[in-house]
Amino acid sequence: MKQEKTTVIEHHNFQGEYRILRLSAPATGPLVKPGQFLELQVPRLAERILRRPFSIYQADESGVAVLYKAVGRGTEAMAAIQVGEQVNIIGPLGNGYPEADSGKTPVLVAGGYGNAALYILAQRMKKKGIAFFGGRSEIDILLVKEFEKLGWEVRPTTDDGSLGTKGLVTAAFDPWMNQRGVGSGEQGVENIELFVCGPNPMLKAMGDRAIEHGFTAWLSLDKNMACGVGACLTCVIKRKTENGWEWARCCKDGPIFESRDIMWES
Amino acid sequence: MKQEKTTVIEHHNFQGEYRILRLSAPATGPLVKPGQFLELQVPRLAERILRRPFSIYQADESGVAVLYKAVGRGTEAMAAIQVGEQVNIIGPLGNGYPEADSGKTPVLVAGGYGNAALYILAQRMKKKGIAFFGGRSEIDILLVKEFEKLGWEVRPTTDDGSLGTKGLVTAAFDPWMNQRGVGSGEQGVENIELFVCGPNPMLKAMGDRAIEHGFTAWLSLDKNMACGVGACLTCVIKRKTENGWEWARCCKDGPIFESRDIMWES
Amino acid sequence: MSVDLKIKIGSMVMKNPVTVASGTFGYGPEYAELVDLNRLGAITVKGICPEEHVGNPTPRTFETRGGMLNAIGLPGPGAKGFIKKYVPFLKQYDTPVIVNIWGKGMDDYGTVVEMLDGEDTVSAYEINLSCPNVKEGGAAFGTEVDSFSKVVELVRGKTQKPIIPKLAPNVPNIAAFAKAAENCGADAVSIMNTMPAMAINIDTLKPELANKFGGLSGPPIKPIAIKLVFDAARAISIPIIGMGGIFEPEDAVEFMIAGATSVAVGTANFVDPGTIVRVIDGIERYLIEKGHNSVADIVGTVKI
Amino acid sequence: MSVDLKIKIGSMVMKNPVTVASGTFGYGPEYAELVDLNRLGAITVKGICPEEHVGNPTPRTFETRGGMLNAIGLPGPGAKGFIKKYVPFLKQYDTPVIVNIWGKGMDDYGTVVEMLDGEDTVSAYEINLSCPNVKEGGAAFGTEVDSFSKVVELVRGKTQKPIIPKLAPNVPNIAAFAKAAENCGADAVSIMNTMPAMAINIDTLKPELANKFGGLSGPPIKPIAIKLVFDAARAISIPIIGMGGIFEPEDAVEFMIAGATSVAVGTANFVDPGTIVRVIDGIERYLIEKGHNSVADIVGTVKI
Ligand SMILES: Cc1cc2nc3c(=O)[nH]c(=O)nc-3n(C[C@H](O)[C@H](O)[C@H](O)COP(=O)(O)OP(=O)(O)OC[C@H]3O[C@@H](n4cnc5c(N)ncnc54)[C@H](O)[C@@H]3O)c2cc1C
Ligand SMILES: Cc1cc2nc3c(=O)[nH]c(=O)nc-3n(C[C@H](O)[C@H](O)[C@H](O)COP(=O)(O)OP(=O)(O)OC[C@H]3O[C@@H](n4cnc5c(N)ncnc54)[C@H](O)[C@@H]3O)c2cc1C
Ligand SMILES: Cc1cc2nc3c(=O)[nH]c(=O)nc-3n(C[C@H](O)[C@H](O)[C@H](O)COP(=O)(O)O)c2cc1C
Ligand SMILES: Cc1cc2nc3c(=O)[nH]c(=O)nc-3n(C[C@H](O)[C@H](O)[C@H](O)COP(=O)(O)O)c2cc1C
Ligand code: FES
Ligand code: FES
Repeated sequence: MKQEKTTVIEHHNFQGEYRILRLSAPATGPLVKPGQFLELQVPRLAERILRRPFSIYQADESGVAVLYKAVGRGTEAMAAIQVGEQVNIIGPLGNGYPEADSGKTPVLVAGGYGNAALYILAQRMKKKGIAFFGGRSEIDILLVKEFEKLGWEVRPTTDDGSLGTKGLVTAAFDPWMNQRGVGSGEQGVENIELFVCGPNPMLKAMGDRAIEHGFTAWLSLDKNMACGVGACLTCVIKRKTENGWEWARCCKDGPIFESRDIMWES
Repeated sequence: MKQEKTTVIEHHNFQGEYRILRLSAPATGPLVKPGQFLELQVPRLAERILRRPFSIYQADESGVAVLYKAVGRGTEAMAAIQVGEQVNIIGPLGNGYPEADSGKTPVLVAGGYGNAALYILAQRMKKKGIAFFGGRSEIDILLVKEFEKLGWEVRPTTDDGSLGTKGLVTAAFDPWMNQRGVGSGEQGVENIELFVCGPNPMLKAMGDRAIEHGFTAWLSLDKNMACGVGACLTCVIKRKTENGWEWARCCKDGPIFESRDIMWES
Repeated sequence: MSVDLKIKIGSMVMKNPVTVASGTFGYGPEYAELVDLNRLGAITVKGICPEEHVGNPTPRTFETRGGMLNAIGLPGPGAKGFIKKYVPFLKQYDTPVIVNIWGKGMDDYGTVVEMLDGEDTVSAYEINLSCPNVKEGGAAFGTEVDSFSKVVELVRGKTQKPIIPKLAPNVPNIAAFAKAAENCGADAVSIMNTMPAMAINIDTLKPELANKFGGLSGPPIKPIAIKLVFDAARAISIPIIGMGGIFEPEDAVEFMIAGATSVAVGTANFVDPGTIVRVIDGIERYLIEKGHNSVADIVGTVKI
Repeated sequence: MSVDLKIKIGSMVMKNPVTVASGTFGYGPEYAELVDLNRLGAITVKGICPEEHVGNPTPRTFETRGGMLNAIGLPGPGAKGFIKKYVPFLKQYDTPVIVNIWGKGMDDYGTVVEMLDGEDTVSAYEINLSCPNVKEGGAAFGTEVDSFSKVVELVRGKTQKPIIPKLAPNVPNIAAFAKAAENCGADAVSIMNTMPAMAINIDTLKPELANKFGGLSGPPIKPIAIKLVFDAARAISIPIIGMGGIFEPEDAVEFMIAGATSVAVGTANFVDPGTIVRVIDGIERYLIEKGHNSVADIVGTVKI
């Protein structure tokens, strides 16, 4: 974890309302594990003071990149960030995804900016598998070619059917999962390992399936944050313990949790 | 008085730390009298909400211009204003200078941005006279050629002697005043009319001389403001009345006051 | 679709729920070139006491992060001066006038009402019991339930017009003051006055205000005001005029959902005189969008 | 030129006047990778009560204009948990530790001190009598002088270490609480806790915080805090730890000129963890620039 004054190297529209921001960050870049995130201080963010958390989309020795969508005040103000200007970040933060189990088939499931968060994971995983990407429309399905270039099979779904299967991500995932069946050895569903990043209902849907069918699902939780480092106790979720539950901080103990550990609140 | 969403036509360095901002403001421009001012809402002024007051440096049917110096948070943030962007103004505000007395010799006395405030007055006055401009250094003496082009005689003074007489503006004004003498008819000092705009000590020095020697001096007072329209009672000064004094609002009852009306506070 | 923006404060009918915060809009004429005074639900004028009052020395205001401090000190023309200088102007408009009143001592509150009550143009009184910027007593009345109640009773005895005590924010139990106001026959309460505050210049070591202290207003205090309105609303059934940092229509709607029947735009007038009309239009738009017919449909609807 | 940044709170020596506001810096380890804990004057940890406490449901914070609301609800490991999980870590540093304590009832305040007092690592207690976010009582203690005094006396009876009651801002008479603290043997007071506040979502009609209310912190409250520190400083002669919206060194200096001997950085940690060190260095620079030798030279020097 570093606090670094970075310089903007690249900043441009990517697709639809998604933008890519690349930062020269030699202190932070080398430390990054897939699934970790940054707390970014938005320059010229009028009337609001807190940092905004973003998954790390790419990282190397020289820096990091995030892929973000303008959804509100902060992310809209980010559009004005210029190449060459300074951006203050804290990162990498959070636990990140664990090493993939080499005996299992890795499966990525993502929605929205979740694709971005999983890209660096996909890059660094030795074994390639299958990726289910959901979105409202074609414009919300990101990076298909990039994942394919890495050797992943991509199965998109869209709410409006403009790309891939029509429906939620489960509309593509469930048939695939059912086809594999339970208890069929290497091919069986208990032998897949899910890496999921997306909106909470998607996380929960995938977590429920994991528990029901006995496979592993690593879920990246998205909770509003204030400090991002574990100090303020804003971003807590209920994590199961032997006798009940305890609060776990998404920013520090997460954002990645295994589906069996999470106690979903209604 | 109008509130107008103006468009920036021109914005550039003028001299030293002084900048010129020209706005397309067809509702406001035609109403302007010399000595009036604007309340300008600084775009992207982080953490501060109030408008900033600026004398109107130029005005015509199509708009207005201000000449300003970066001295703090607001005026520094103004540097980032781009040609083409929107700037919200309220103006023209204040009483402005009265019609000059055609029987008298007009004399302008200014310091700092005061030159700018007097420029539109000089332009519109039929009779031309003499102008005393004071500043710290050569770089602070603005618009000399422009005033000369209008037919005014300009006598600069600088604290460091880099231009004109060395010293305060009084170092040039006093000898000139004394030379005219009292009671010498058309040439006498009681026959001059001063229009002064500058820092308070300069205003007071000129006001004192006006009272002592029996000439008229119109002083443009600079008091911190909040509303600019006379509602909040922030910008008050003591104005003499028959029995004592009353508060007068610089933004509404001023900013121009005759020297005899002002009760200076220590 | 049409919605009814009308509300009532006692016998005073406001064509919409939006007024201005006393002291931020002068006596009416100051903003008349920029704001159509006929659009307002009511005009609330700056504080008036029986006699002319000179107020504080300058500097009287200071800008802080996101807001401002003021210690104007209630200068004003007194009741007679107000009637002479401003009533003829205010008469021209089809908008009720709320006169904010204050006193150096208890008796003044009665005296000023006696002096003003004959004027038809005066539609209601807002009783300032909470100005942090005058030494004479205003502030003390507002933070002790007993003296607070005495003033409200005194004013109640002097007029049939609606009376609206304005509550101080620096108390742990705003509900007690709201309840006391209701019990003493008030027609509504205003919440909130500015928050006692201070700023010091670290070079001169002097307070930034000549009066040393002042009141904080503007966006910084909105979340404090929302809480106070909410607390008071649960204790009383008379209307609340909510204020504190209203800059956008959404702020006004938030106050109403918290329990305010009416709202006042204050510091925002200095920033954008168009705020009042924007807020009125925005409330209407919100009601339409959410399918409501009247202001009452949203007042106090916070789900807890 | 060299200046002495050292200050004392009772028997506790701080190498500089800067600590952190309880609840904004965890228990120490959270920021240890970003901030050199040896630089701090003291580490103030999040509120601890005798037993483990679960705190409030989420959302627990909400961003407002220029600041934030929180209703964390004092979750924590309890006294035993704190000793086990955090004392070994805190021992490594050459920085005194102030433990912020609270209780669901009066007795808890005594109990938690009894449980912690044997630990050398615990240098002082800050007594939270003013948390707006727990139903159990904290807040009530802080707004009535009698119950406030009882708690302070109780704690005083249990320890020789410095005790520092933390005062609530939503009272009209902070000086009375400061004086009561001094009379009951407190070594210092902390001013201020967050300001009770609320925000409501106008689409869902639900409060933005699960707890409904929360406390406002950050830049919006600074002018309020400066006034409270000033008022308290004129009433007492024990030191004050000033806090509320300190983001820049100049803010800290302003608190000290108003009367604070020590200052705490709170919400600013979330925005820029470098704030603490920047504030320490900035205070030193200010003292040098103004030709002072020690912190005491500027404390309470406001010219009024
Ligand atoms: C660990 C983590 C990783 C993230 N990674 C990315 C990423 O890679 N790319 C990306 O585009 N976004 C990402 N986000 C979400 C991003 O942080 C929010 O979009 C951003 O904070 C919104 O800020 P804003 O000021 O634009 O929105 P605001 O004006 O604050 O809010 C706008 C809307 O977004 C909602 N919102 C605000 N914060 C969040 C949040 N954390 N989660 C869900 N909804 C929120 C608000 O409730 C509101 O409805 C991530 C969030 C977390 C917690
Ligand atoms: C009627 C009037 C006309 C003016 N005309 C011009 C003009 O034509 N050109 C120009 O450059 N400036 C003019 N000014 C001054 C201008 O308004 C201030 O420079 C500006 O408000 C400073 O804002 P800031 O945010 O940059 O400074 P701040 O950060 O607010 O303050 C910086 C410093 O300037 C001081 N300051 C702030 N406001 C004023 C003020 N009104 N008068 C004196 N000192 C102040 C502060 O006390 C502080 O020391 C005028 C002021 C008035 C009242
Ligand atoms: C410059 C100024 C002057 C004020 N004068 C008065 C006054 O005369 N009487 C009064 O009751 N309140 C007065 N107030 C308080 C406001 O009416 C209002 O309660 C407060 O400013 C909060 O609203 P706001 O945040 O929208 O400004 C004044 C406020 C300001 C900023
Ligand atoms: C997230 C958060 C948690 C807090 N928790 C505590 C706490 O446990 N005990 C306490 O006495 N104060 C607590 N506070 C109050 C702070 O210690 C401090 O008094 C207040 O935030 C004002 O300072 P600031 O504006 O610098 O944040 C908390 C504040 C915040 C923002
Ligand atoms: S955001 Fe502060 S603990 Fe997670
Ligand atoms: S600035 Fe408000 S009255 Fe002059």
